Amino acid sequence: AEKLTVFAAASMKDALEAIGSAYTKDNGTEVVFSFASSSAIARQVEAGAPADVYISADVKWMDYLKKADAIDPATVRNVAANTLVVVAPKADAKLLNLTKTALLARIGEGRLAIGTPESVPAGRYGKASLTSLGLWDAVEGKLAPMENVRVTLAAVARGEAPLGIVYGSDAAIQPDVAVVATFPDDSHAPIVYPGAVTKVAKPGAVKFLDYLATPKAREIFAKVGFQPVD
Amino acid sequence: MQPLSPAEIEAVVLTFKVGGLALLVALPLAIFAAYALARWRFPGHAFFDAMIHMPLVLPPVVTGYVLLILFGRHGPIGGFLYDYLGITLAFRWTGAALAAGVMAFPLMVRPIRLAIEAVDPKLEQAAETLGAGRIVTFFIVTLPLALPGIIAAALMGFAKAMGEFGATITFVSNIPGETRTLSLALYTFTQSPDGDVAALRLAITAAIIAFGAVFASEFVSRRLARRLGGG
Amino acid sequence: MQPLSPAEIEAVVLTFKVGGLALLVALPLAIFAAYALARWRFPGHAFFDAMIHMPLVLPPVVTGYVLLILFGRHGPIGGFLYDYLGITLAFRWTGAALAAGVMAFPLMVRPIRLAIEAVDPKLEQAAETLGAGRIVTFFIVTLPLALPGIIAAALMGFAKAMGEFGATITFVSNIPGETRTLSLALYTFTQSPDGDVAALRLAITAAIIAFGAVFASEFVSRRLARRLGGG
Amino acid sequence: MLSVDIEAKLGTFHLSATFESSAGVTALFGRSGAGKTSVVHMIAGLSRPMRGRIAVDDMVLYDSDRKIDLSPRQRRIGHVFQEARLFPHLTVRRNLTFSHWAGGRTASMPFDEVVELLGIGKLLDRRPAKLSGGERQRVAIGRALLSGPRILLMDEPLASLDQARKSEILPYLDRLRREAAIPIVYVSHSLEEVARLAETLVIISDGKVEAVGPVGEVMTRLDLGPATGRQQAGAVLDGRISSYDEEWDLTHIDVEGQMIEVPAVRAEIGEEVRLHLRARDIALALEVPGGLSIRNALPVTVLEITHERGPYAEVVCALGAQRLRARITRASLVALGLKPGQPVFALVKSVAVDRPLASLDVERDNDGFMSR
Amino acid sequence: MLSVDIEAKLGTFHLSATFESSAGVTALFGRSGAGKTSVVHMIAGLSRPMRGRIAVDDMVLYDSDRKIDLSPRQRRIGHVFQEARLFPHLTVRRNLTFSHWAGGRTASMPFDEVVELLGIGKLLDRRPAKLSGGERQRVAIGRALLSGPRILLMDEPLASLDQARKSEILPYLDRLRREAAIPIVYVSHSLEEVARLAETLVIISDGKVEAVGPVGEVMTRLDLGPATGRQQAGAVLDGRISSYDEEWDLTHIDVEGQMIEVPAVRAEIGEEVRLHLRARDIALALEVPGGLSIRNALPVTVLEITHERGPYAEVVCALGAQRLRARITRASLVALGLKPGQPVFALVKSVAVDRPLASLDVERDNDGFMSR
Ligand SMILES: Nc1ncnc2c1ncn2[C@@H]1O[C@H](COP(=O)(O)OP(=O)(O)OP(=O)(O)O)[C@@H](O)[C@H]1O
Ligand SMILES: Nc1ncnc2c1ncn2[C@@H]1O[C@H](COP(=O)(O)OP(=O)(O)OP(=O)(O)O)[C@@H](O)[C@H]1O
Ligand code: MOO
Ligand SMILES: [Mg+2]
Ligand SMILES: [Mg+2]
Repeated sequence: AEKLTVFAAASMKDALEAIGSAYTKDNGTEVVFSFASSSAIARQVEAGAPADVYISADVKWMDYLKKADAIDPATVRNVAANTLVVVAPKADAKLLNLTKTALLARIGEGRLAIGTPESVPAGRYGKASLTSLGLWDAVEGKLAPMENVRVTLAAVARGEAPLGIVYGSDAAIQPDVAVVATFPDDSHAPIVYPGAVTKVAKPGAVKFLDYLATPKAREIFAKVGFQPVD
Repeated sequence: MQPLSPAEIEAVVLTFKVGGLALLVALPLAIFAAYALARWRFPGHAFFDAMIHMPLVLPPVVTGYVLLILFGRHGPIGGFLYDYLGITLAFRWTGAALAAGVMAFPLMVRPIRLAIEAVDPKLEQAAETLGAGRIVTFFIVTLPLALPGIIAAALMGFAKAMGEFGATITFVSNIPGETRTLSLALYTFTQSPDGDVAALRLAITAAIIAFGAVFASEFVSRRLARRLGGG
Repeated sequence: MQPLSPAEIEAVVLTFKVGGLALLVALPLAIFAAYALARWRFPGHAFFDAMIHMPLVLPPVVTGYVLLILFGRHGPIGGFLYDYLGITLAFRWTGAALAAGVMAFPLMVRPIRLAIEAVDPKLEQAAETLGAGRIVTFFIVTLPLALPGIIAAALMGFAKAMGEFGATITFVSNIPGETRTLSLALYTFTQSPDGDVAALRLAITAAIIAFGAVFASEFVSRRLARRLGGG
Repeated sequence: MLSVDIEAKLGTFHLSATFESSAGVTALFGRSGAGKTSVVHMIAGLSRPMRGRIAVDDMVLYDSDRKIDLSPRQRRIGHVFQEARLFPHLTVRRNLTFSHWAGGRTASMPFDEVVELLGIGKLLDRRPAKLSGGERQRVAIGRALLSGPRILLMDEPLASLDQARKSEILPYLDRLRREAAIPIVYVSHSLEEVARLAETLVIISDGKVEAVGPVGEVMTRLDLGPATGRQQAGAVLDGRISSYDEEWDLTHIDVEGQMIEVPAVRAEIGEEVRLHLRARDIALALEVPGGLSIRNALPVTVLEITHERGPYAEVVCALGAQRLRARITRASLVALGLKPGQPVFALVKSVAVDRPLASLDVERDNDGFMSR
Repeated sequence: MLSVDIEAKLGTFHLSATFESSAGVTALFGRSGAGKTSVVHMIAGLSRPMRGRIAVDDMVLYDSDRKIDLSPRQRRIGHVFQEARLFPHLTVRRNLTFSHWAGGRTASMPFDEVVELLGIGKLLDRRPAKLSGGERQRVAIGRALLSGPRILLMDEPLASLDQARKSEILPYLDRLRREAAIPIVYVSHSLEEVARLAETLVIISDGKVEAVGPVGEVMTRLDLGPATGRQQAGAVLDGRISSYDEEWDLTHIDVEGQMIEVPAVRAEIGEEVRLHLRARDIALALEVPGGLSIRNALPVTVLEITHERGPYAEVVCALGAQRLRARITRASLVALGLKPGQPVFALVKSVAVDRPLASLDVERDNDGFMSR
């Protein structure tokens, strides 16, 4: 039967692959995924990649593609949401108060692992939250900006960084870390994952996008730590 | 540890296809470029040399973007290839080969150039005196004597093609069965916290292939060396 | 186009520091490894050779992970270095140099090895006959004659150190002023939709530096060649 | 006819060589570092003079005025390099036949004959690396011979060969010159080789041509002592085969009406031949002595006597229109009371006469490369 | 004393050489590809025999039984390679002094003297690449001489040098041997060089030692024709300086009570010297002839006559206990009616006597390297 190609942010790999197999089982349509950074897949879609669906980890890149007229704006919707949390190595799971002294004490000689604020969405949200909580100036010099959330997570899991800022979904599936604090929802812009059907999409693409909102899909999203969207 | 899954086997096969095509196209070009740099003096010599090093100097992702801009279906070269020859490189395994070839190119030119520079021009002179033209001399004197360098270059090129990731994922994305090489599959696994075992399995697979390649190249090199050493 | 911002200038300076340190440490080791591979036969020869190629074969991010695991403060080597020598590499520019050095290593070993293999062992024999010991012979006969390969290796190593990104960002993060080299800064710009102009500016900066390096190495190589060609 | 008129500057070394040689073998003779190899390279087109002209008969190889500069390939020169330059990756056989399979040329000599001559049959399937010095040189000679050359340049080709091998190769080269009419430029340190082979002798000294002319003439010139080497100086006599004595395996050669007896020569009666007599091999006697194993006693007239420093004197004698050179002690000179104009007998041990090789009747070679 | 007893297999080439030479210069003589360089390399430690033993006096360089195998460095050998092997990246000066600055050795000869001898003063600041063939070889000789060697191995060192240069270097090597008491192993194709220099002659043929012994003895052996080369065969006579004739610049040498007149020799009266006489330079006469420029007529007795194929006969004659070899035509042989036992006169042109060089009184060299 027909085959759908989904270009998605690498951080959604586990959830989307699970949903993809469920979709295939239900509809008989095969779904293949190409995971890379949101920026890479965005530029690829712009360049005419054979993608039917684009799912970004960052609203900015969705806007970019809207402007580039590479997606169908009518189909844009948020497929999932996320929370932003602070994690520490499992061995050091004591909860953390999000105050300057507590944070600095916990970081100590180490560094606060975070996605690179200039380029990685998780980093950008993290910077926003820290700023709105008045913590940014204190920790700016103690950051370890990482290439992506998974590396951030790994650095914390291995104890290289005493603390890290990651999504709740990441924390949920890495057993070697513990969530020690959660940033309030209003400290950062909503963390949402917008999806859309591309301009070159096959007819069945919207159906998959719709499928992401079904209870079955929501269940899978929730299992790996994503928040539902309305 | 589990055996490789069908998807992983597919990635391995694809890696050989991509690496093989990349070598097939890039090696002759690298030999030509190396010869030009080694034996000719022309204006823009150093510029040409520096250009060849660019994929080494720039982050691979940037090279990937440049490829995407040039060879995408709307890009100047990609558009031409598609419109006139019906060839699409972007998002195809052939594009992955292009990315691998471009990234491997600077690694291949140098060893070959060194090997060509080490060929005594007096032997080329002797060949000419004996009636061999420039091109014939190149093929029967220079090239065979530079063979150790060419083998080294092929090995490095193939290794780089196997490991190439940044430019590939940026240029041709990470499509299973089409552009997801071993290296990209490995990267993809590292993106999920529970992918470590699978990542390790693929890393070992990659290492085994690399070992095979090194052994093969050493074997050929030694046979060559024995010949040149007499016997 | 704007001039470079202070942060960008910082990245350029850092790139030279990182590249310089990487070369300083890796080049001698590469020479040693190349000599061992070229002139010695020992058990595990091919294994050693294949191991050297690993950073080329694996995706850079994987190499970065491995470095993080080995050289992190809790890693077997990193822990030792910290506990006994007080040296921290993770998240430091020295760690960036380590990543660059490791990634550049396979690129440097090959040209040097080829150059050493091209040195006529008969000259080494002659040196020995004239009373020079193995080590002295290496330094005054083998090494000077292999210099073109060493220069080529240094150039490739420096270029790779400049361009290295995946292993660096994974191992030592992307800390402005500490580990954010030109390559990482450039990558960072490419990750946001409005960073293109800045990325282009940095790419041009990188290209200019690379040109300078190529010119310098060509200059030295030619002087050497003229010497060897007589005169 | 080879005509060379070149000027060049190699580092601090100035080379300025002008000579013509009418046909056959031209020997370049001179001390180490004199510039012989440089001249040969310029004839071969492997390095370029600053200015000048090089031509073989009508074919101009190089002319700075007319901007002619044929490529080495176009010159079709068989070049035996001073340093062999064998292709290390090819077997000896592939090296020998290189000009055929790589250069598309046809050898004018049979492969087997050349291999046999050079004694390299056992080496054919080996590669050059482990050949002995002399073996390498022989293969290099073979490669040049088998390249179907229009001219043969040989840069000290026999330097590392043993006497026996030399005596086999020299006659072959001579035959080559005669039968295939290939002009040969022959660089050598050995006057003996030169005398046996060459028509024209070019003495090069310090980048300049010190003397040029027919071998016989140049070799008897007394002023060239240092360049030609005292020990080897001599003279060359041209003669004609007169008869062959089968019983003793001797050939009688008529030189200016006098008979010289030499070991049997493979040459036809009536053919012109060349004899080389080293000054040190000639004794002078006031009368024909008897009961002596030296059987060649030529009536000559003393022409010129040089008193050198040291124990020697050089005596140039006329044998008809030709010249002989004898080197005797000053003591003998005085004891015999020799003076210019005096008739004496030149004693030449028949066995001391070099086997004559070079036929002089070049006119029968009429394919355009010789003009004498 | 050098003692070599080795067996080796190089590809399909079998080498099995056993010889001892008592002191001074040992010449290795043989055709191209005979195995000379292979032997030299094994003495130098650059290749390893399958089995055997190599020793210089008490110092064992190699012994397969006792598992001794000194490194080339430990052997302290000055090696002039057949192919120069200069360091291309170093100037001629740095090449020459290499063993000093790189090997920590002290040259036993003054730098300037060696440079002067070899005529390489002008080349000192150049690099080897563009040197002429002979220049390269001279630098290689210089480098070996200046390496303070305990033994000198010279593999065809003079092959591409001109006669004049050869005549300068040969006496120097001889002086070296005598004054510095350095044993020399000398590979050469030229019997002339060998005769002038060597004490012991080792003839190698096809990987085997065909003859070994004092030069004089080996050279007069009639059975060695092909290996030594017909043209060059001869004999060596040992004599003693008897007097010096200042007027004619001649030296008289007493050989077995007979006087031989040779050009002046720089040697003290009473000193033992060596004369080399090539068979082809000796004539035989039934009585002493008069009015002849040949002044050396030695009363000898015919010992042995070989009728060869072709025009020649070889006659070995006894001069006291020593032997002379004359090569005359069969025609002369019969004309003179020579028979074994017959007394005749051997005529030797004084100028045809090689200048004697090698002093035989090695006993005065008493530093442990010679034992005769
Ligand atoms: N490119 C160069 N630069 C400087 N000097 C040079 C160059 N080429 C040759 N010479 C010098 O020119 C001289 C002549 O060299 P050439 O090789 O012609 O000598 P040759 O007569 O062949 O000597 P040989 O008999 O030793 O081979 C030598 O002194 C050599 O060092
Ligand atoms: N490793 C090897 N494999 C095969 N054959 C070899 C090897 N080394 C030497 N030979 C052969 O052994 C023979 C002796 O070589 P060697 O170099 O000792 O000769 P040589 O007497 O020095 O000759 P020349 O006078 O030509 O230099 C040659 O025929 C050579 O080809
Ligand atoms: O350095 Mo890369 O972008 O991980 O191939
Ligand atoms: Mg020369
Ligand atoms: Mg030899």
